[in-house]
Amino acid sequence: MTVEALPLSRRGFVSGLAGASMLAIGACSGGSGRRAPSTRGAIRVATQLSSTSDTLDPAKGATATDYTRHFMLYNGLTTIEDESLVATPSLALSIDSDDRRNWYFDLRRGIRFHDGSELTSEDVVFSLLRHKDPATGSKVATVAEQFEEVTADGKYGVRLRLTGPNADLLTVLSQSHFLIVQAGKADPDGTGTGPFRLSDFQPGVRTVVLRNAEYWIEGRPKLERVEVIGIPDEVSRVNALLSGDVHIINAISPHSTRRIEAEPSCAIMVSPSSLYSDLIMRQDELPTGNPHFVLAVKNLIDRPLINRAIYRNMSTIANDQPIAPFQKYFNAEIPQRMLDLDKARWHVRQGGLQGVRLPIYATAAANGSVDMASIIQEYGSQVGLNFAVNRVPADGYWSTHWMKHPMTFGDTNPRPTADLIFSLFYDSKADWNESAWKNERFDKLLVEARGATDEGLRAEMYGEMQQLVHDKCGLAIPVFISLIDGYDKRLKGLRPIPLGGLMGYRFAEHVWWED
Amino acid sequence: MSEPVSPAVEVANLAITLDLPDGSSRPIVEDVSFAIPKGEVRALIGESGSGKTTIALAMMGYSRFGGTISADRIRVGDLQIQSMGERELRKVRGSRIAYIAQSAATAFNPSRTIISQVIEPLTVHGLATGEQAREKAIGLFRALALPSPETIGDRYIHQVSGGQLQRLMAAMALISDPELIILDEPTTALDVTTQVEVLNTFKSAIAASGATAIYVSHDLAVVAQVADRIVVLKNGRMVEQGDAASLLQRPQSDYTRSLLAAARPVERGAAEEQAQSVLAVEGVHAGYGKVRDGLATIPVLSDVSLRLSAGSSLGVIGESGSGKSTLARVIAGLLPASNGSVRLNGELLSPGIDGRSKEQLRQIQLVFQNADTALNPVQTVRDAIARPLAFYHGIKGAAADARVSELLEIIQLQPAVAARRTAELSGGQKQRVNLARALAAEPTVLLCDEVTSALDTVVGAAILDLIDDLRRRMGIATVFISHDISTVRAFCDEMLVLYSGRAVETCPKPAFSAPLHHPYTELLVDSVPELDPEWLASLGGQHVPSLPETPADKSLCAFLPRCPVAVAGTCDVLPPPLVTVDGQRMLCHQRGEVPKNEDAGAQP
Amino acid sequence: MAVQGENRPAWIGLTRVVIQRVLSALLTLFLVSIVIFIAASLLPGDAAQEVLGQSATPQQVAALRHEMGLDQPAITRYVDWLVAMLSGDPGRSYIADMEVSDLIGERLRNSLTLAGVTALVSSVLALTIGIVSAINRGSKLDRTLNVVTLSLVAVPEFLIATIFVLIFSVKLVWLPSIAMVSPDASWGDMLRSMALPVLCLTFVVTAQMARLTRAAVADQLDRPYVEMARLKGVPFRRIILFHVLPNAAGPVLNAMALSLSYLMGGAIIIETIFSFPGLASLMVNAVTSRDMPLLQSCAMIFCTAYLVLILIADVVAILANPRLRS
Amino acid sequence: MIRSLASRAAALPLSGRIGLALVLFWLVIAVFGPLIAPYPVGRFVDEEVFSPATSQFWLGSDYLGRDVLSRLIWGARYTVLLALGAAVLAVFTGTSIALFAAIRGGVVDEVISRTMDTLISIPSKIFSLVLVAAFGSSLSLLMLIAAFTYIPGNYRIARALAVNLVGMDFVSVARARGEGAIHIAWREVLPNMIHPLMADMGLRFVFIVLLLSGLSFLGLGVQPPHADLGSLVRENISGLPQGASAILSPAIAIATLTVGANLFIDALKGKGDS
Repeated sequence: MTVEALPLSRRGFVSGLAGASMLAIGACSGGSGRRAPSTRGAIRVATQLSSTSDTLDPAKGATATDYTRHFMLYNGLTTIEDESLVATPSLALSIDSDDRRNWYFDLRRGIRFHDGSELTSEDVVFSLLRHKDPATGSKVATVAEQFEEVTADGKYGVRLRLTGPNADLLTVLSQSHFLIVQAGKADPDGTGTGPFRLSDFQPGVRTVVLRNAEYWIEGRPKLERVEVIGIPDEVSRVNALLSGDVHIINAISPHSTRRIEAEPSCAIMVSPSSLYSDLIMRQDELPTGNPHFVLAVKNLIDRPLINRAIYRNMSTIANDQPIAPFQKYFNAEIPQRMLDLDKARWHVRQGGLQGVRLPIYATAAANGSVDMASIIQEYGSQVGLNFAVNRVPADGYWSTHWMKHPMTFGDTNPRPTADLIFSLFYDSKADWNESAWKNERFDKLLVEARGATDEGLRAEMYGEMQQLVHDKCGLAIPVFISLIDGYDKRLKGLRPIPLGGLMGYRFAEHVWWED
Repeated sequence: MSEPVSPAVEVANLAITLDLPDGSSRPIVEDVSFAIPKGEVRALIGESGSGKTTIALAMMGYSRFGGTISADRIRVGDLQIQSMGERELRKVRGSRIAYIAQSAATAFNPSRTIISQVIEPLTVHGLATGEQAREKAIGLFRALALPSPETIGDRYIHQVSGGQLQRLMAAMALISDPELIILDEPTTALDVTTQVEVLNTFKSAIAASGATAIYVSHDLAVVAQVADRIVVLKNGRMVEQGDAASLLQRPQSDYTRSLLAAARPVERGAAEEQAQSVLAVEGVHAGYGKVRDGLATIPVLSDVSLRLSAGSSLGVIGESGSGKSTLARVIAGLLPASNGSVRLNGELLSPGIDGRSKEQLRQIQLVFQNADTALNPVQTVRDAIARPLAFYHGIKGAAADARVSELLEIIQLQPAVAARRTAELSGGQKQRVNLARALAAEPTVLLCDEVTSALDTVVGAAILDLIDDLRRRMGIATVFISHDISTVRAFCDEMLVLYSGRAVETCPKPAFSAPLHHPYTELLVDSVPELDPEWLASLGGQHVPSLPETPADKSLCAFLPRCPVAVAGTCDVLPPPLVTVDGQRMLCHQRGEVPKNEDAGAQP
Repeated sequence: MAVQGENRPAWIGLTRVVIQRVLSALLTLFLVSIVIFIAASLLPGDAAQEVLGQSATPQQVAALRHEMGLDQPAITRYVDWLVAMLSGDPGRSYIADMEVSDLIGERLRNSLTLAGVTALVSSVLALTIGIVSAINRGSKLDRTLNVVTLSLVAVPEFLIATIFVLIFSVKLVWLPSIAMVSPDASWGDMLRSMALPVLCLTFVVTAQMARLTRAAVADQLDRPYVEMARLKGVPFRRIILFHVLPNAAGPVLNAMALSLSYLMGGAIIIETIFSFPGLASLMVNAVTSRDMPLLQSCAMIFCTAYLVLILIADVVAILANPRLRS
Repeated sequence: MIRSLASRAAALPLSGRIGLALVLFWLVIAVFGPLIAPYPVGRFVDEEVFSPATSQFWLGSDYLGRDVLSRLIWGARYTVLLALGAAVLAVFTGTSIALFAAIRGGVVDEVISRTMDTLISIPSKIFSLVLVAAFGSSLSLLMLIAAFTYIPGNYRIARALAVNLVGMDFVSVARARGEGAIHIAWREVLPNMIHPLMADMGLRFVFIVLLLSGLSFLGLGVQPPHADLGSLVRENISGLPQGASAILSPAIAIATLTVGANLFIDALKGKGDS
């Protein structure tokens, strides 16, 4: 397989996999502009999280703010630039692999870091291998475990040998964590090959970047200056957009969209995504390990209500399995599970679960989980299950509560491929097998699908795996949550990429400003 | 004496009413009329609640607590006060009518220099520049015999003594040459010895200024010294008025007669001698701060001894700061003595309360000076009296109620009072309850700490009578602590004079009228005003210290700087010896067997 | 009686008070550090787990713990921190991989500016309201001010802040809705961007200060020296300014110090709403990320601010009171 | 008993009577509210969110389409009981410690005062944030934490009052009688500081209401689906621009409750002083 870099052109964004129905670009006609940004093409971005853990190290990136910052400063070997979610070469000129295990990357020539030094294979080898060093604290250390060997082959060639074949490697490498930093820099300082140079960085306060005039892609970027700040409070973030203090914001609550739509100079962009908050029912504990319990809970989830009340109809109703309808390999054959109190009652009776008392741990760290828990608690009380919502602080949640009680909420970010999501979260041996379910058939299919060359067969296997998760896994997935951004309409060129908000965090390189 | 045709001050039909929160109004002064010729001092006399201060303040068109003043006429010179607005009144106050308050310590602003306040009457009315006013003030300070007149004004109130403050306040009043000066009990808060000096100064200052004055007081003897005519007030109405001498000699109303009687306590007979001593205090030292070698950092009492036999009464006398209240606290155990011993019925008492048994505590009861603070304001009378009954005697419930009624009867209060809160009682009633609470414990020793000083004369006299009566009936040994030597002489079998924490004299009743006492005792005796308008004038300047400069040495006689009979070479060199003359024990060089100074002041 | 210490300069006594207070403040700071350390060690999770978040594997956590020194016993970590702190080094943030002093630097300046401007505005306002109501005790005006200040105390600050943003930023577009102070901003820009936070905080603290000012002034108005001044014909304004205020200064300043100390640490909600880069949000950040050195330093700063304010109040009270001065 | 209370109430000034009426109103709501709440507190009853008042939903619906009236009633219950409980607890504990310190004096007083100074200098919101994060936020824990946060403040005030009172003659009288510390504290000293303590408690009550709402702002506080009044304001804040009843009614509820409580206490104090 050889992947060639595509000619650089801006793609249209209206058509595509996502489909127009899902693409709710809020737009209002007319309206004169509010306050203009101080310099032409200088914009301010407000994201929902910013703290002292803000980092310049792509390996440590943890928040939308981090990803956005990293994509402005660095480039990856590959990139995903549109809603097709196909990874294309970026710093690599071409990529070859015969067996999907041994990969050869041929780097572009003459690409320079912000300090003037040239990008070489040494930088790439360093950037890939540092994930395997525990001292780096990489977020994708587990993914990087499959890098069996990375070596330089001349100044511009890199060889990568995996522990096993992986068809999705190029997609994996397009993630922000695998962006390329300068060799030898254990603590990257923002010097990358990216479209912007770092001007000011204060963790928890702001990041300011200026246009990299020597950027290796002609005509990019179009903005002179981008300032990224964090406004953790959603209402404040929306107010800042409405008052013209910032020009683009992410993570808008569905309840705020009306306010933005009512303002003529602003608009919203909805990116459907496969992000989901899931209710975890541990299979290694009781009563959650009782199959009747799992089915009772799955049947008392009022998905349309969650979609309507919590997400103002901007989410996608899910079917207790992690592949969203707009994703490849989605199994449309599985009947949609709906609220069915009678069925739930029947399972409660069959499982001898009447009067069960159980806390559901919910947190602000898992999107919408507190309200979802309230809804489940409300319906649970109607079928004889006494749930208590236990809202716990976001900090400490993942280490202290997540998967540690019979019922907790998880929050799973979009993964570019079905294999990734299944192997990270559903493989019985996976660290994050949230519900601790074990299904031999599923595990077998997972391995087989990874190596399958026939697309039809692969689709069939992924379809069955979805059915298995839907039927047997201890996870309830009510909806897929769309990501909603708001922006000043003078900002042009935005289009949703289902990987995340703000065009999959890559907007800065693509958008431009028009008064 | 005939009234001049046009008096300087004229008041006709003055009435003052207080608006109550419930909408009704209560008259506090009614139907008061008087006229004062120019240059005369008119006294308004009465007990608390008589409206005397209220009337005086009405002369300035001012009423406390928002009372409403109405009068046919309040005229001061050509000013028709009754028809003036607040703005006009402000121009008059301090410039043409001046006020001298009862307590200079609170009437001066603590955070500003005294002189800045003294000259204010001139500066705020634009009568003089700051510099002129200062000069005038310093002149007045000199005239009022204040020490270091040039600089005393630059001090703050806490750096100046009470008598000096009162004179500084007089300077503040006199500085604008007012037509009318109102003096509101200006010497009440002072010690008797200081009172004499201040009265003298006031009297001559008023005479020198030629102003008309209104002198408000409860003390007939004081008033007799300064006033030309006296108005006696009761419950906001005039009882009688007349010139000072005739009113004192021939009072017309019963009320005036009762005031006069209260001012002159009748001497009581000595109690039956009982050899048995119930309380013995031996060489007590006490004070505040850290104790080292039996001496406190801030010593208050040094080497005080006393002996009290059953049923007898001892008077402890001294001026404020002499340590007399401290002595009571040491005996009661509230302030552990740093050295020396206290014995009860021969039994050595632990210095502090913690080491004393309940029975020992019960036997010594302390009646505090100020019943306002000695009674817990939120408790009912019953609560207050029943507590010692329950605590010492285990009497509770109905039995306690009965005993409370009994005690109330003893102290001459209605049984119904039991249900009232102590805060709702009058001063005299409070002091009676205070006493009843002590009696409830059935003590053998009763310590009465200035129990009448906060009370009106008549009320105080009644309380003293009551205590005296009860202690005789119940055979309680009593310690009367007082600043008033005439009270002590009247009620006590023995007298202990404290000066600066030392017992300068102890004197048994038979020796009260002995020819010689400690010079300080003599000063005290001489300073008590008598009901004789000529008394103040007759005193002259006899208590002049004999040594102009005295060394500061704690072992020497503390009274040395004020002593009129001190002799250089002995008194300022050697500590005073303890001399005993016919049961009198004195700490003095000059009171040995051979008196060296023949005419040591007037004899009592 | 004339006092011997009269000739002793006031500053000697004052210096002694200040030295005494500074020593006891150091003790307090030490106690605070212990309290903070204990409280923070009760929190679930640690810095390593927080950094790695949801994706943590036990091996990674262990490695990072080692790197951060979290594998040392708690006592050792505390003592190390304390020793470093005593030599003036607040340490290195676990999370941000920066010196704590660098992290705090600009934010401290921001917080102090915000608190300072608010203190200025609110104390003038509070004094005015307090004095006006004390003078008019029992009047309609007084009662109205009482209810108004009470109501203001009772309104959640995020509600006030949101209402102000809606009015002044979103509707009228007069003032920025976020208070991002950039270091190169001019004073004018800075004041403009801080206008709304200052306004909100003023609302929050003024009411309380005004109520206490009223009580202190009213108490002084009942003193005999005020009556005396009136009977001297001193104009009312002069009585308030020259007689009452110097005496009310002690309690008023104390109340103000207590309220103003709130401006640093209590501004957390205002900082959050206006994205103001101040210390309170940094401290909350330190709590949520279990960043002990940062948390300790923030606590030290807040505690110091409180102690300094109280000390200033006491010193001014001493200066205003000649009795305490000597 | 009831008659005497009624006559006392009638003797209050108008502001006090208004305050009393408001307090009683909210107390009744807090105690009997759940009986009159039209819907269960967590029930999703309205398709629309932030809808205005209708005959079906008297105070409209909230951000998730729940009945605001029902949530308000439950919220009042939590706020009143939680904040009142915490305020009482804080004042009770703080005052007890203060009495102990004031009566014992000396080193004991110094140590306690220094400790309280330490606690008071830590920003209260952040401190309770740490405590909630460390211990959780069940109702009883919330109450304990809120109380704990405000103990030092109350201690400061109570100690100042108590030290003054301990120096009074009537305390000396009790001491001279040989009374123990407990009698002196509870019988002699405490009754004399009730009014300022009540006023302080009123203020602490307000602070605790605010603290709870502040905690809910930071994502902690009463567990859903329940919410205290402050949390109701917070969770519906996105309805503020449209002036939704869902945010206005809890805000008004907080204001009337806290102002009422303080008017009432102010009036009591005024009476006690005269």
